[in-house]
Amino acid sequence: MNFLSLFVLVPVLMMGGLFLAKTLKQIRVVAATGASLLLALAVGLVFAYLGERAAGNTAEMLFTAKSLWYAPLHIYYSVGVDGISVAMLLLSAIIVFTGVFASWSMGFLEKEFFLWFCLLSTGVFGFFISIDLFTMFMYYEIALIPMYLLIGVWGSGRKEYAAMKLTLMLMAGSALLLLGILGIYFLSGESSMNLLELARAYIPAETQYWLFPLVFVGFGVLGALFPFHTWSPDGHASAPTAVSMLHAGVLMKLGGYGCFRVAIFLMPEAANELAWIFIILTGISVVYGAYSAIVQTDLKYINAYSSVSHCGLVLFAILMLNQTAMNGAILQMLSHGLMTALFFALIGMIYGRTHTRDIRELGGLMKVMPFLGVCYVIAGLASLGLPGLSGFVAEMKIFVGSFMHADTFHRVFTLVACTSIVITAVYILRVVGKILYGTVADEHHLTLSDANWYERTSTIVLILAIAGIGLAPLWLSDMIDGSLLPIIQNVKL
Amino acid sequence: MEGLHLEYYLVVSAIMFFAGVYGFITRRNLLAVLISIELILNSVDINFALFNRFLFPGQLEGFFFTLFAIGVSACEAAVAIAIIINIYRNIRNIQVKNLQQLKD
Amino acid sequence: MEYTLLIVLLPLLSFLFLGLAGKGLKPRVAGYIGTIVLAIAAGLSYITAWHYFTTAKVDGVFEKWTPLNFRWLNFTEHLHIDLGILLDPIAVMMLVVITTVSLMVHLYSLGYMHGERGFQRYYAFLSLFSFSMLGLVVATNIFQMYIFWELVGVSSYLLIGFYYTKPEAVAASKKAFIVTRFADLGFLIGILLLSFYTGTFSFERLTSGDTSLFAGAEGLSFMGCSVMSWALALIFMGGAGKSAMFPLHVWLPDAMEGPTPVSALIHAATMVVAGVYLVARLFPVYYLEAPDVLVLIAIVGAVTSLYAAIVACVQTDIKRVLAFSTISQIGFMMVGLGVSGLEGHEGLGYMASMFHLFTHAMFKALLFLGAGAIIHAVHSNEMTRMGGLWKHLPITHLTFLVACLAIAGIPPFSGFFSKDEILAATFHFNPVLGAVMSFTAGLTAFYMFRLYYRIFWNKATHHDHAPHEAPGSMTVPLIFLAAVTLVAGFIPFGKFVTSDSADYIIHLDWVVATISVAIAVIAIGLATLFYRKESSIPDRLATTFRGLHAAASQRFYLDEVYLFITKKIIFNGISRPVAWFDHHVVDGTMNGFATLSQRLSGSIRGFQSGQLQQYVMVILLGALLITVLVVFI
Amino acid sequence: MNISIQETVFFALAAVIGLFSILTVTTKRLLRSATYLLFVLFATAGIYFQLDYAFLGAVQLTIYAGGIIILYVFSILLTNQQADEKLERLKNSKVLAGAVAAVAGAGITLFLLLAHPFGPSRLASGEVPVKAVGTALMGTSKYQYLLPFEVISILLLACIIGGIMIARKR
Repeated sequence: MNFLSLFVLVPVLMMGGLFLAKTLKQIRVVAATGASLLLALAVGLVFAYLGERAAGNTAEMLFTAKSLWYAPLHIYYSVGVDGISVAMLLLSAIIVFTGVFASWSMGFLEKEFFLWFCLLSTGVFGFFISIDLFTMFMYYEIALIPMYLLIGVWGSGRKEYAAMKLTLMLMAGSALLLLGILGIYFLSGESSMNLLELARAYIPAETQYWLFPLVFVGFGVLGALFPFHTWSPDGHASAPTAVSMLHAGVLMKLGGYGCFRVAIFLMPEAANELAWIFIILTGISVVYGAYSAIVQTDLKYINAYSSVSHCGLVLFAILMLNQTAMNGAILQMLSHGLMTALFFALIGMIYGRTHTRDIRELGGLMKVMPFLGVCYVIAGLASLGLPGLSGFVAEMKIFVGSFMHADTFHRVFTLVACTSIVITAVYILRVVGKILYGTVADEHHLTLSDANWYERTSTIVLILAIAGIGLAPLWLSDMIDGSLLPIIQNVKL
Repeated sequence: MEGLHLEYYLVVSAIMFFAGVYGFITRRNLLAVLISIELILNSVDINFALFNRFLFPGQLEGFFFTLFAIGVSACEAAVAIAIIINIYRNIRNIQVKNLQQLKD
Repeated sequence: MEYTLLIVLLPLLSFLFLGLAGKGLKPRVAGYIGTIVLAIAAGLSYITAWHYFTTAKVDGVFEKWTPLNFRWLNFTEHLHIDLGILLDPIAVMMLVVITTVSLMVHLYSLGYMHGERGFQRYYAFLSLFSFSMLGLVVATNIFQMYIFWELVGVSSYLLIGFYYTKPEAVAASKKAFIVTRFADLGFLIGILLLSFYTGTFSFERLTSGDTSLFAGAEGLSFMGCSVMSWALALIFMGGAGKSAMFPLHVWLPDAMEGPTPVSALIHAATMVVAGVYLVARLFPVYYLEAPDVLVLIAIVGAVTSLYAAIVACVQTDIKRVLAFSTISQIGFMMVGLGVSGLEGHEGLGYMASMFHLFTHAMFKALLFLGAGAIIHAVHSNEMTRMGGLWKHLPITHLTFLVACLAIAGIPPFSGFFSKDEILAATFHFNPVLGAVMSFTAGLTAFYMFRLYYRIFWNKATHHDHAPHEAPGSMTVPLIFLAAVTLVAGFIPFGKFVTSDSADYIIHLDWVVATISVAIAVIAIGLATLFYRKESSIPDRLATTFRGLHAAASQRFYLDEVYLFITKKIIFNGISRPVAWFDHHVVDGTMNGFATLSQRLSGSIRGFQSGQLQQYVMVILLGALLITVLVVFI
Repeated sequence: MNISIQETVFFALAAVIGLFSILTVTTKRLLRSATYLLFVLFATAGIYFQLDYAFLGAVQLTIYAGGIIILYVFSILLTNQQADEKLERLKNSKVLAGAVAAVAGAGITLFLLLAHPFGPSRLASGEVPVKAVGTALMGTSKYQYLLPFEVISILLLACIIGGIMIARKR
């Protein structure tokens, strides 16, 4: 029994526990215990990983284990982690943890909600620990399906439409992905689904040229690649708080991680040749998302478009194919995951009190709920890249790394992407100014209460994580750097 | 009798058959459709008798087949008309396009 | 020298403590904590300065000390952000200036902000600002500077928006942040360019005069200017944003919505000179790699300075007058840098600029704090609500007068010495520019005395209850700063801060000095004539030059231009179409796909109509087709 | 050209069948349609007689022409308020499609029929005796049809019961 499998096992056990749970209290206890266990596991994993590396273990993946589960296609359940997956696991654990607290008082069907929520977590964790292409894909699908129900049942607004749209677009993406994966499997000549073995195999360049776009777009849909991002604003806006958090915080990262782990790692030649197309698309994403966010009036839409912009930056940096930018991309995934989760948590809390997300109907909330207000400002500052918070570190790594690209085209696009920092400031400050400052817009809001203990727990954990990355980024960036080397070497063939 | 070949008769029955087919496809009244079916059946009956008479004059298979087919068509007509009348009683209409309840 | 770390860290700790635990503290206690921490930091800065400037020079120059430098973030093996402390003459000077002014402001705020809601928050923000500003000036590399640059921007944002229930304050804070953020974009791109070609962020390496560092950018040009010029011009853009250079100055007058002590600290003495400091920091690079940018800096400085001086003459809000005066004075500093050379006597402009930075910080802080005392007394910012205050506020009056004389350039007040040297350097560089700057100096004297007279003399306004002098916590800083302003001019500045760190012997250029003093005196005379007593001359002048007056009081419509750009172009011109595009085209396409497949399935569904006749038809056709295929093929 | 009486009769029957078949399916009035069908059935009986299948002809006349058509006429009268009500006009495209399908089908079938060599096909002469028909119906050995006869009778019974069940008033 591999210690990584616990990440999948714990959510499954949680589901069992939830199934048995009778009262709301029991449900909460199970959920909170499981989530804390996951967080503890993730933190433990970070230390174990760093310990192994410090002890001189230079294997590409640590803590590996595998067992065959479908022989005809050589599909293994094989797990293993490197610095990047460790970072992503930590992120997921934090967000699952805070997500549980953010959905503490769901109001109805708590048991079912947490059941689906756990299934979603299973998929997410499974995805990050897998190094088998097919198993990875399977977990990816496991993560997608619960989303439909979570949004469709517990969502708000046009939830059916949003859930349908999200599921269909992501499914379309995964159809492309499946094609790509099968293509890789059959055309690599290596009868293996193992990522590491596939990376060593040589896929002919002509084959790569058509496989790469399939895989990249397939994952890119989830990473909000322009023009396949439209599921994200509607989906995020309609989803319940914890689902928005998990979705924007972790699930969208699956896209970035997949692009990086599968598309770039396995098909370096195509990545080198075709990157420019996607750089244009992601460059557009970055600026376009930011501009779109300026005129939105729904808090969640603003945040969703800002996610488009920030996630665009992730893919943008990955495509620069150099170590600094890729490192920045991974950091940006972490950073964006944390701060967007914080945003959605806060929006959910504000919405839960005021019953509106329209910024025209909100105002002066700082006075009414100072704790939430301050947290919102912090989240906003993180989002616009204030030094000392995680966004800055990631963005600077991306910009500096991308700008070091030898090609002028790439550098010019980097400058274009840079302009997003100004636009980001505009829409963040617009929202902060409108909803937090000024006079209270609606006198009913005057009597609203500030955050309670579970809301405080989730926001404080997220803020600590954001500030942690922002203040001491070196250990994290070094941990990631070590694991980037094989990919970089592959790309520089 | 010299001049009357099998083909002469077959042409007649073919015309009858396809007239029936045309009626079946284009008619919208159930009874009219049923009448078209009678045409089709009738043309087939003729063919049975023809082949028996021209090609195997010593035997009676075609003859009996025709006989039985007439019986069967009588049954068919009886049941079909019963159904049609029942439908008419329910919806006061026997246009095909109005009979959609079974579909949805 | 490790204790210099404390100068930076203490305010940070104070910020964290007040920010997290402030709510539980009594306001007074929070104020004391902030003030005491700052006092310690100031003490440490004085010790540092003493220590630094008394240590013997090596080869006739001050050494650069780097007591601390650790790696914070890696980019590549060679390129990494370090956080550390770099001490050289300007950094040490800035430490002194910042901690002094900040201490004064902390002290002053104890009285001024007394009883305000959010007192603890106010002190937390002040500490945050002090931390960021101190971190900025001791930065060892340009990226550290950028980091603290942003932090300074945020603290400024938070402090301007301190009265967050006031819509004007919120708008002003937003404007300040966004405008400077836009400038910072230039700064960032400049950094990217600079580091791309030189492979380093470190100030020490960049300013070492080693031209081989810039070999990579040799011969590269873009739109007629060399790449290095572009990089440095963009970096200057960052500086221009923070230092409110034309046309990026629009945020500063609005920033006066913040509490007055904040204006004194951030928007007069410290943060707004960050741009000047940045250029001074990179001065050798500018001088050696992009002299054309230096000319640009000089021109921008001159234009700003003249523009702001003109606008200041017609403003009626006393804080706005001071804000424009600040813009104008920073323009002077920029001009000083722009016209300077690097070595020996050529470096007059640099030295003068730094000197002016120093003296200006003191007297402008004094002016703002004085203005604060006045506002405190009459509860208004408008000149029309003042007049004849000299007998109610004697201490404020005297200290304010000292500051006015200093900024007008009357000897022996400190402003005279520093400004005079800038003028001298400018005349030396280009007489036309010198003339413009002299004229501006005259305007400065005029509008300052207009301000002075309209506050303290002119027609007394009736007040419900007689204005009274501010409490001790407010007057002590005023007196202290006035004292500094009186004596600062005699500091042998050339011994400490020069462009090449070697000694510079100041000798007054008597011609320039005489002319400028004469201009100042004339200007003051005019102001006396116009405003000493109530007089109709200003009104008549205003009607005569109606267009000019209206334009100037509307700040030459620059705000309207900005509003047009942001509202009409960015918001309505770009964002709305983009959002529309997203909603209708991109989303529409996706929905179109959905509708299309729905239609398609609808039409396929049509085949399964349940209509027997249709089935028969299809069966027949199929049978025919098969027959044809079997028979004829 | 010498046209025998047989041929004359055949052509007359063929003309009646062809004409009235088409009229049956094209006429607008349902009652007329049934009447034309009756003519076609009569002509068919004529063909049986010509083939010397007199018994078959008789059956055709009694069951079809006599029984089924009456049934049709009754049901038409029952279901139509006005018996001569015109049938609803169809869309031309559907009519055209049906016509094309029918004509194409007829064309192909006729082509195949005429191209196919049926070998020596002479109309055998001599009446089929009713006695032979009767024995064949009543026997159980080879070429005898008692079993189908019984099946048909049961079918008829089932139909009678079914018809009553379905059509009776509830």
